[in-house]
Amino acid sequence: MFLRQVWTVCAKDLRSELRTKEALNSSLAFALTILLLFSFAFDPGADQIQEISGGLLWMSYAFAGALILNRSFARELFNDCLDALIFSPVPGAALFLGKALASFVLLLIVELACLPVFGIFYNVAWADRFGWHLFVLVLASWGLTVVGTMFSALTVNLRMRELMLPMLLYPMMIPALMSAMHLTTVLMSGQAIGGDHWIWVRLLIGIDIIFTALAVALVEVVLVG
Amino acid sequence: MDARNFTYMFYGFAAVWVIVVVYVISLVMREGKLRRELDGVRRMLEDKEAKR
Amino acid sequence: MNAVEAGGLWKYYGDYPALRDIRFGVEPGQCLALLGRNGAGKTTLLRVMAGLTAAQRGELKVFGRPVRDGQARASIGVLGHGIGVYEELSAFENLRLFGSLYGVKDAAGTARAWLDRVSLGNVGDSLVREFSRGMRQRLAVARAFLHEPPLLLLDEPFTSLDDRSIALLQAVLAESLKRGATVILSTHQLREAMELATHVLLLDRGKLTFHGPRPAEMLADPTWLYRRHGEA
Amino acid sequence: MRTKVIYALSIFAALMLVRNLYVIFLGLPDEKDQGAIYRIIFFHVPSWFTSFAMFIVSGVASGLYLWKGRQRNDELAVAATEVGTVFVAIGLATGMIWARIIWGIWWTWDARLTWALITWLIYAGYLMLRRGIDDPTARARLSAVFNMFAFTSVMITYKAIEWWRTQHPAPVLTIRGADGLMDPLMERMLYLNWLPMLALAVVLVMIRMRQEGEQREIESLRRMAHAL
Repeated sequence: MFLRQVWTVCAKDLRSELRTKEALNSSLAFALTILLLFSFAFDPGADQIQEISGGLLWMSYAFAGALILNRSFARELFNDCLDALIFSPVPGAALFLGKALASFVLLLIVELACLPVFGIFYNVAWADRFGWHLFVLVLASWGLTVVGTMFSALTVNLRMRELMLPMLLYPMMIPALMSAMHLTTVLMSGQAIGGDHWIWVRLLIGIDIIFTALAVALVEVVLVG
Repeated sequence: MDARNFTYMFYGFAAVWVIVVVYVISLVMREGKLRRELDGVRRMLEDKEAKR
Repeated sequence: MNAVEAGGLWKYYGDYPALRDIRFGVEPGQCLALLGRNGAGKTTLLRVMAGLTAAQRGELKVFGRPVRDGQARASIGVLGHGIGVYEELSAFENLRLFGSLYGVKDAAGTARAWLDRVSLGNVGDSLVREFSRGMRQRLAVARAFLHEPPLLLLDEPFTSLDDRSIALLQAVLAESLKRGATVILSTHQLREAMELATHVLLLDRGKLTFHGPRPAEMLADPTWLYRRHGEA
Repeated sequence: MRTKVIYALSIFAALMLVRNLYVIFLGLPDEKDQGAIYRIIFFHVPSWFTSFAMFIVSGVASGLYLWKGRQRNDELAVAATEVGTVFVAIGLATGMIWARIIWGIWWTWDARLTWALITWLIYAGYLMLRRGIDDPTARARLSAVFNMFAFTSVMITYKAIEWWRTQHPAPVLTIRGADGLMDPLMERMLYLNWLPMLALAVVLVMIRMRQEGEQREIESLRRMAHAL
């Protein structure tokens, strides 16, 4: 029952997003623009590119993510749809997880579209160990979405919500972004994840679990005044 | 060591007090603003009550 | 068991009490009109009853359950200021979505039936974005009523509706009352409300000043209660 | 009552600070490697202790607010956070001035410094979030939720940065070396100077709490005026 409600909310969000493609298009375009701008910030042909590739990729993902996450609750404002969802029998946790899942899928789409583009532009090996790449993407993006969706709900009625969300989100996501950058850099330079690197995987998993639990526990307080 | 060492020590101590004083000033200014607002709202309330 | 039982509700905005010690009970089948001036707390009270916001003190039971209980909310239908339907979804998708959120058994079938009921059957697959105002309002009525809720909460339902939507709303309301549903509505349109209301509740600056069966005098003179309880 | 406590604590803090300054400048000798500048440590370290204390108080107060819903806890949370950020600013400023002499640079991406900067940004976000919300009850509720996330994140970041820096050797220099740099006399002075700084912080928190109460009163009176 709970899972079906989660799925209903998620499917609703995905359907309306795929129909307008507002968040998807803008965040994809934004991410690609940032990747392009990076080529002017340093020599794109240099060998050190692999050493900073993780950082570059995750910075553009983080910027793109803020655009998607902003829309998550903002899209409910028109016609007071958020109220309609809150007074429906769906528990706050199901509503939250459904919306988080939808944003997560959208963010993954953007990330997976950027990865090959980055690989081509900057001549790095992204296709080897693709499974590992996906693993890191999923873990870090979930952390980013779960906190981002929560803050999207927190800031939805604020005046400067578009500005507010990134300012609240980024400092808090530094541990997750740090791990993701490190692991992606390792993968991009052709190494395997093992030994010392596991600590970062464990950190990502820990962050995901802790923040998901915190968000699910507190979302009802946020939604119901 | 040298004189620079000594000067920077005083910079350090000065920094502590400058930050504290700036914060205290901001508190005092906020206090004043709040008092003014409180007076304004009280007066507005009395006006409205008198009109009823 | 009462449909709604409010036991000493207090709702604060900061230090300001928007609701002060509200106690009342609504028996099933009653139609209660919430009256009071702007800012008296009608909308706040309705929002508390709908589970949109929580009172800081006192408890509110809907059919014997706390309002944030899923089953309690499944038995409430709400029609508020906003229409609560999605622009990027079709009328059918909207109704099916809310049908399944409310646990209606055959959500798709119910959605189709209600589309016909509110005469949107032929445009059911168009996006709400393309709808006129009146069509949206009729869709909102369908959204609020499609799970046949035993308790209906309506906030200013007749304000800004066109004639056709008013007629539709009155028809489905009458039908709901006939099958034994409880209706609570806040309104400025006293005349329309008085024809439906069996009971009235008057709020003044967050305090409950009158609750009881609708006085007979109000049919002829809807403002009778206001004058009687010392309000201009 | 509250005013008396504020005065008493301020006087205590002032006397203690004067006494400490006298001892710091005239009682204690220069440190053998660092010279005179090491004296900054007597303000630097206690200001960190103070800000940690403030953030812990703020986290606990926000948790209590979510649990019990008392306005006092919200007042305490915002006051403690704001004073905490002031002391982080002191810690950062003094640390940077010290580093300029000892390390020759203003800033280094050392674990503690990085962590302090992130913490400061997170709590600045908390204060900004509050400014954006008009309804006092919603403000208290939403910022308490944010504070729960902030507190958790600050803890995680602390651990994560440590791992990051041990993996990427950077100028990891701690203020207290393992070679027993710290004279017991000096260590005692550190704690002795923490006392008045903590007293100062408590005074500031109390004043800020009172202002938050006034702010709430204004907002409720304004609503009352609208309702009339």
